[in-house]
Amino acid sequence: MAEHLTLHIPKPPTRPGDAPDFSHLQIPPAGALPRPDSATPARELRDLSDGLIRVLDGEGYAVGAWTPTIEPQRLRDGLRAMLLTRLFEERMFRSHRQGKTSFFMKSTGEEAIGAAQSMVLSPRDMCFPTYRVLSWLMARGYPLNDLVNQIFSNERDPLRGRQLPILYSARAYGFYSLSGNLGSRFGHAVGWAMASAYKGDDSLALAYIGEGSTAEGDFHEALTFASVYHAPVILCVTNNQWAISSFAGIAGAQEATFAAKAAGYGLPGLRVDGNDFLAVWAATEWAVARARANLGATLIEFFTYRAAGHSTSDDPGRYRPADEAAHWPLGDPIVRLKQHLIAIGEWDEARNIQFEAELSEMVRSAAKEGEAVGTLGKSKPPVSEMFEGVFERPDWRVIEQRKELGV
Amino acid sequence: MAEHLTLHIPKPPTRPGDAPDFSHLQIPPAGALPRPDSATPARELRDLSDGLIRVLDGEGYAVGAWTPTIEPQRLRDGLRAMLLTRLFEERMFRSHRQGKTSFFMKSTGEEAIGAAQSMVLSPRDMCFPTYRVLSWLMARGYPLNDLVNQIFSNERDPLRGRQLPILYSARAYGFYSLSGNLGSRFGHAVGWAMASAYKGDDSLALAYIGEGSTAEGDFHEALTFASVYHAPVILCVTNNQWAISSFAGIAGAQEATFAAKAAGYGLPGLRVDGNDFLAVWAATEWAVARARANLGATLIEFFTYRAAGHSTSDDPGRYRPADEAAHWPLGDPIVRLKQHLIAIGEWDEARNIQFEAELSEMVRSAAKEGEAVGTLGKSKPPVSEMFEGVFERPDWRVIEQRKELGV
Amino acid sequence: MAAMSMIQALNSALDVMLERDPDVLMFGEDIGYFGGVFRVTEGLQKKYGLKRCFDTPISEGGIIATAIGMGAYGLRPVAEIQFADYILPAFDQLVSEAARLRYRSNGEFWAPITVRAPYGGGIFGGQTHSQSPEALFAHVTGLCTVIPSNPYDAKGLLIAAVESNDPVIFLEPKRIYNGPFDGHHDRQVKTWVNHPAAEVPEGHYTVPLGKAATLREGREVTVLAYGTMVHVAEAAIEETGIDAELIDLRSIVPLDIGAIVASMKKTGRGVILHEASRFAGFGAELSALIQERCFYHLKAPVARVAGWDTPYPHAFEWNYFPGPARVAAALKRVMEEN
Amino acid sequence: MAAMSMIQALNSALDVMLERDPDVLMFGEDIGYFGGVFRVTEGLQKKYGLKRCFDTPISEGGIIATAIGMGAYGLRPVAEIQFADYILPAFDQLVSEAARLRYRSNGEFWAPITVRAPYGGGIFGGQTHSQSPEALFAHVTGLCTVIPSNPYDAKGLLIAAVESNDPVIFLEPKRIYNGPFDGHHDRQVKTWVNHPAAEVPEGHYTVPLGKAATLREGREVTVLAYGTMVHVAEAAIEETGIDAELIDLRSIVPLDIGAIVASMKKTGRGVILHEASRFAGFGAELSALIQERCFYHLKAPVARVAGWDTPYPHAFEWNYFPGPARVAAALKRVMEEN
Ligand SMILES: Cc1ncc(C[n+]2csc(CCOP(=O)(O)OP(=O)(O)O)c2C)c(N)n1
Ligand SMILES: Cc1ncc(C[n+]2csc(CCOP(=O)(O)OP(=O)(O)O)c2C)c(N)n1
Ligand SMILES: [Mg+2]
Ligand SMILES: [Mg+2]
Repeated sequence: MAEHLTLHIPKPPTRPGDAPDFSHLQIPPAGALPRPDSATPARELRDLSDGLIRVLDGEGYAVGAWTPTIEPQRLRDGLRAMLLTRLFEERMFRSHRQGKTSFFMKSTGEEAIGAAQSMVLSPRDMCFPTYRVLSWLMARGYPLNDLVNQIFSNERDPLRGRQLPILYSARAYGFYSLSGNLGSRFGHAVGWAMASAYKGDDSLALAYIGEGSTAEGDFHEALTFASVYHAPVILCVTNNQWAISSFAGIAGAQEATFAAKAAGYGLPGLRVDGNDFLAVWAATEWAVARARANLGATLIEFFTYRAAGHSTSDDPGRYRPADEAAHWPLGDPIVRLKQHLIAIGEWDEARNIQFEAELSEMVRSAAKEGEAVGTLGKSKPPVSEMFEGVFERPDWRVIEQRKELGV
Repeated sequence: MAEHLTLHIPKPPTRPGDAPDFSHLQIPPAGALPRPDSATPARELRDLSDGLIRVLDGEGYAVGAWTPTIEPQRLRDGLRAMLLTRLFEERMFRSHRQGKTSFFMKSTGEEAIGAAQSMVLSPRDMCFPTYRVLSWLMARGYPLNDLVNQIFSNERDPLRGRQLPILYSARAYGFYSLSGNLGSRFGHAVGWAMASAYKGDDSLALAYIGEGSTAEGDFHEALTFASVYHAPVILCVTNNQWAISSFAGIAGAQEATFAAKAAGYGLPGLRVDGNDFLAVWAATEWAVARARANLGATLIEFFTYRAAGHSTSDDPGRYRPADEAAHWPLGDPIVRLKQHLIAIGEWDEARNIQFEAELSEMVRSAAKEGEAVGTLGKSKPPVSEMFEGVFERPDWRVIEQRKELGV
Repeated sequence: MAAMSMIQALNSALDVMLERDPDVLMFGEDIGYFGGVFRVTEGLQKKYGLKRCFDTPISEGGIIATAIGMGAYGLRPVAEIQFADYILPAFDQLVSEAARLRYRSNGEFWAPITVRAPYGGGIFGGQTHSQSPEALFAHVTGLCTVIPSNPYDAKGLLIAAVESNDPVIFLEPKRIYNGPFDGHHDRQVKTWVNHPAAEVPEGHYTVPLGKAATLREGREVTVLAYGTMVHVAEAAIEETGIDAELIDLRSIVPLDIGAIVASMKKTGRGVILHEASRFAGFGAELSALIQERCFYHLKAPVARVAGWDTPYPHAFEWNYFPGPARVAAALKRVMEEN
Repeated sequence: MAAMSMIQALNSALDVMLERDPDVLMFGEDIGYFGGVFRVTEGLQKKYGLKRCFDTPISEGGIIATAIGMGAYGLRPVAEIQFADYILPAFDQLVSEAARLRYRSNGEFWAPITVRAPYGGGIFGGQTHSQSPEALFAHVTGLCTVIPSNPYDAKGLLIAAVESNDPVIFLEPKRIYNGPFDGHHDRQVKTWVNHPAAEVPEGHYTVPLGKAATLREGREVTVLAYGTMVHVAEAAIEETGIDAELIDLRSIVPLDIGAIVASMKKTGRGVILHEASRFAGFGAELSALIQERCFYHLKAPVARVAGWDTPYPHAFEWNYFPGPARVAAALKRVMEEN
């Protein structure tokens, strides 16, 4: 028995001024974990929650039981989606610095997740995104112009100026309406999946939540409903180590993995190298097969790293070593997929350079086009849009107020 | 892959008209589980979440590693608290039928939990109860009169008529204020425990939640905070198989045990025969030792059965076999402790009969005294009490309104 | 046409909608096999099968989140919250999600959900089984809030709510589930039998959201009420003999502003009633609207009769509840002024 | 005495309380090492140690539940919610627990907690970083709600809130964190430097909860405002040249009814301002109270100027925000009537 009680407050291993240190992480080699059949009962799968599903080894070769079968062209499409995401975000981040938009967020280092999952899921499935899965849309060819116009809140903004930049909605691309509040759409995915099962449909749902946001009650409620009704949903935690300035330990990462939370609901919990396009792909395929076989939900933790700041309002150098990102042991997902394509003889540096140039040009021209329409404050949808869509049909209050404002 | 998706809705094995059937339960024999040291890391304890800690065997003997050391007099005190609870509740339930109170709830079959834990915990610890742990108060000698007066909402009601019957508050007895809303005080226990640790105090907190209520977001939030800050708190799920008319499967019991939820937070999860006074005692001692050693929280699932209806408003015969309670395989906690005391030669039927008579008389006289003060509507605290305690000092609104009502 | 209690009328509305529309389904705590603690869904699981009417975990936030997801998919879920007091764990889902989904997605997604909850006091339910939280919802742009006062309206409004493409909070005054209640708690309990509004058609019909009902025409004073307070108002009007116009708002969002203004302009005096505590309650909005729109017609200050600004107190239910004596006193006071 | 911004003043209040009272501690998302996304707690963890000012999981319900438990134990926790928009997941904790604990336990337990949250619009934060939910709290019996408009008040009110034995919702208008803002968004941004209310004592002092401040005496019309709208009111009054009395309510619960009534009886005209959407907003209660208590003194209908009844729209912030033009128009309208 201790002398007296003490309060434990978790602390990250390093802070600004310290040398980056990831030695506390246990990173098993690629290919180490077995791949049980996707119909295996959850209680026999607990080891997958503590390990790490990895496919790509240090040389870019795919190894082990989780190696998926993917056409080389699909791999190149994945690389394209990731690269396009990276380039687009860099451009828009600069646009923010230039006052062209009010806000922006990057997903640097996490592009493999949305890209691979978007490709594995079918067009009829619905993704319930966070603000850090732009690569989902990129993989499905969402028009760059629409993104830019939304980000600039200009006259052509598909969300008519009503929503903060990057809080997209794109139903036709299987991308549910985003919002600023964290966690509260995780359960919508479960409801969607239950609706699909109710109708005897074949549409699955897939939802994302940040590791920080798993602390919200919504997370537990969604898992509970998913578990009780065997909802055909894939529930993904993107553990990028940080929640603004709070390290993952503040969300409980020093006590258990996020994948380990699945066991309490009788669900499989996969822990996956989120910077490994092939591992993301393979784990997603596994969960899709399980869901389509009416075996219910899977929780997947993607172990990754938020390489950039939280948002345009953030300077990560204030709370973590300045060069921490460069030391992340799981590397850059784009570099790793490219290396794999080269290793299997389906890509080379020259093609990559050309590729990058093409994509950069696409981004540049979309940005230019958006700028021509107008940037923040220079152009916006008609003010009357403010009063639309509160209800299906406007009630007297918005009608009167619209009149009062003269729009 | 299935033809098409289907929605799974859990169903209990039996309904009214069926023969009771508990054959799906796996009840291991008493004494089967090892008792790891209370300082064991949580990840080595996962087996305890799927097993069942049981001490009393079918003959009333204490067996196995979890056998606690308890003075016979303490055992008799425990028996007394449980029996007093049973008798008191039966009396008050009848009082409700007679219109003497607006509402009542019984804890029949679950008396061992509150009684044993109340005795193991120290007077400086704080319990955050549900409405089904009256035995906690009984074990600590809370005056029966105060209970009766609260239940009758009469002039001497310690809560001054402000609260529904049985939603007691008894700070001096380590019993936090109850309320009708489920789950929302689970996190208060964590806050209390953190405060104690913050102050270097030695007061622990213990909280209860019904298995049905574990589905609330509050449950997850409390576990998260308890895990992250190593709060010295004992978090107890009383799994009595029912939540009003909903069987435990609606809360996820067909997918995992409630104790198994602990692993996702890196906490030990003990699963305990809640009808076994000695097992409850032993598990609680274990968790207390762990908390006092600054090793943080423990989740305990008490596996028990709600033998009576949910409340005076409920008729369980409408949704479960009428005689299901009689078939509960873990027996009656009072009978089992009595059998144990007799088995170890510390009790006999004759003393038990006298004991019961004494306690019945205590209950009868407390009820009579309360009736003399007044039953529901026949007597109540001054109406001015309605306006007291909204804030520390009344503001103009309640002052004016009190005047308007003329009280 | 059959005489139905409010419970039967609500059950009938759900029955009609389950029958008509395969996309309608319902869920909530204890509403499946058991039929709900107030028995509003009795028999529906048996009739339509497990997946059309089922039990949920005790998780109001989860219930509403699930409903929103289903609604976005294209179903018309009807969620029951066992008591309106327990809707608060789902408050964020209702406000930040259900109410905002259509607007923020520019109409790509919306939440055609109906959230039913027994509501209000008068049943000795104490603090957490008696509250009236309508004002909290009224302030939230994007939510409709409906409160019926009789079986006919209950059925018609509930069908309209289920058919609405906007999220509707449907509050069912539990004290009048089985009979009208005028606040005379010491008199014999009434049933709906023989009440004109208990004549309820078996089939489909709607009472539109946003249309108030003038239950009694009058020239001297306008009384605005909803839910149980409609019956209290009737009693108080009768007892005072004042020639009052009684308007049952039926839904507070959308609000029938036209009916309110027309009546107030006619009478020049107003009394607003609700069970919820007074401060920042929905009566404040009604009072403000009247004052803004009928100022030059007002002969006396518009009065509010409401619950006191305290939590709902178990033993003092009848001191707290704004019964006919308090309403009558307000009516007289308003008539005496000027 | 030093010139402080609102952020510095709030930081100073917390510093003073951490220094004076070992039972004061604070926690919230990103408030520890980082000092909060608005930097209100900057330096406090370093100065007082990890356990006095620390980060929490992203779980507003958990934060408030933890605070209540600590408060019941005997501490005085100060919880930060990162944006007032995100207080809703904790709404049940605030309403069903914090607000009711003292009452229901007959004073055995209470929740002396302070819940700070940056609040309101004007920073292009879009729908979920701009809302003003004060009306939702005002309706809840048992909660105090405070909204400062300047650094001096912010510090004094925050200390009073922390010292209060009742739960206090402390809403910090984020648009005026770094300087007063009168709604002229197209003019140069001001800082607090040289503003008289930025003269803030270093040490301990309180501004009592429930006491309004008359910022400008006037005879023609009373303007009631709080938070950012106080500055908008000042601009509009100056621009119209109307001899208005400007009252900064500072806390809406407790409400300084005396100051409101006295002023309204003097001027007979009133304009009520808030950023929150109008319908069932707190302005409704103010309007109703005035009408009830000053009816015979009123020369014109009391006007409300508020956010429109829509969600907060990102691109239309300046069309939505009730800026000086709309306030001036209301002032003129109210002056013209009768
Ligand atoms: C309900 C809610 N609480 C707080 C916030 C403020 N906030 C925005 S992002 C963020 C951190 C989220 O971290 P995480 O979930 O790990 O996602 P990540 O940003 O790392 O992708 C916080 C606290 C919010 N948006 N919503
Ligand atoms: C927040 C909330 N939701 C719903 C209810 C209604 N309700 C009261 S008791 C109960 C069942 C609780 O079941 P469980 O948690 O298993 O506890 P038990 O009654 O079995 O002890 C329900 C749904 C409530 N009181 N509070
Ligand atoms: Mg993160
Ligand atoms: Mg139970």
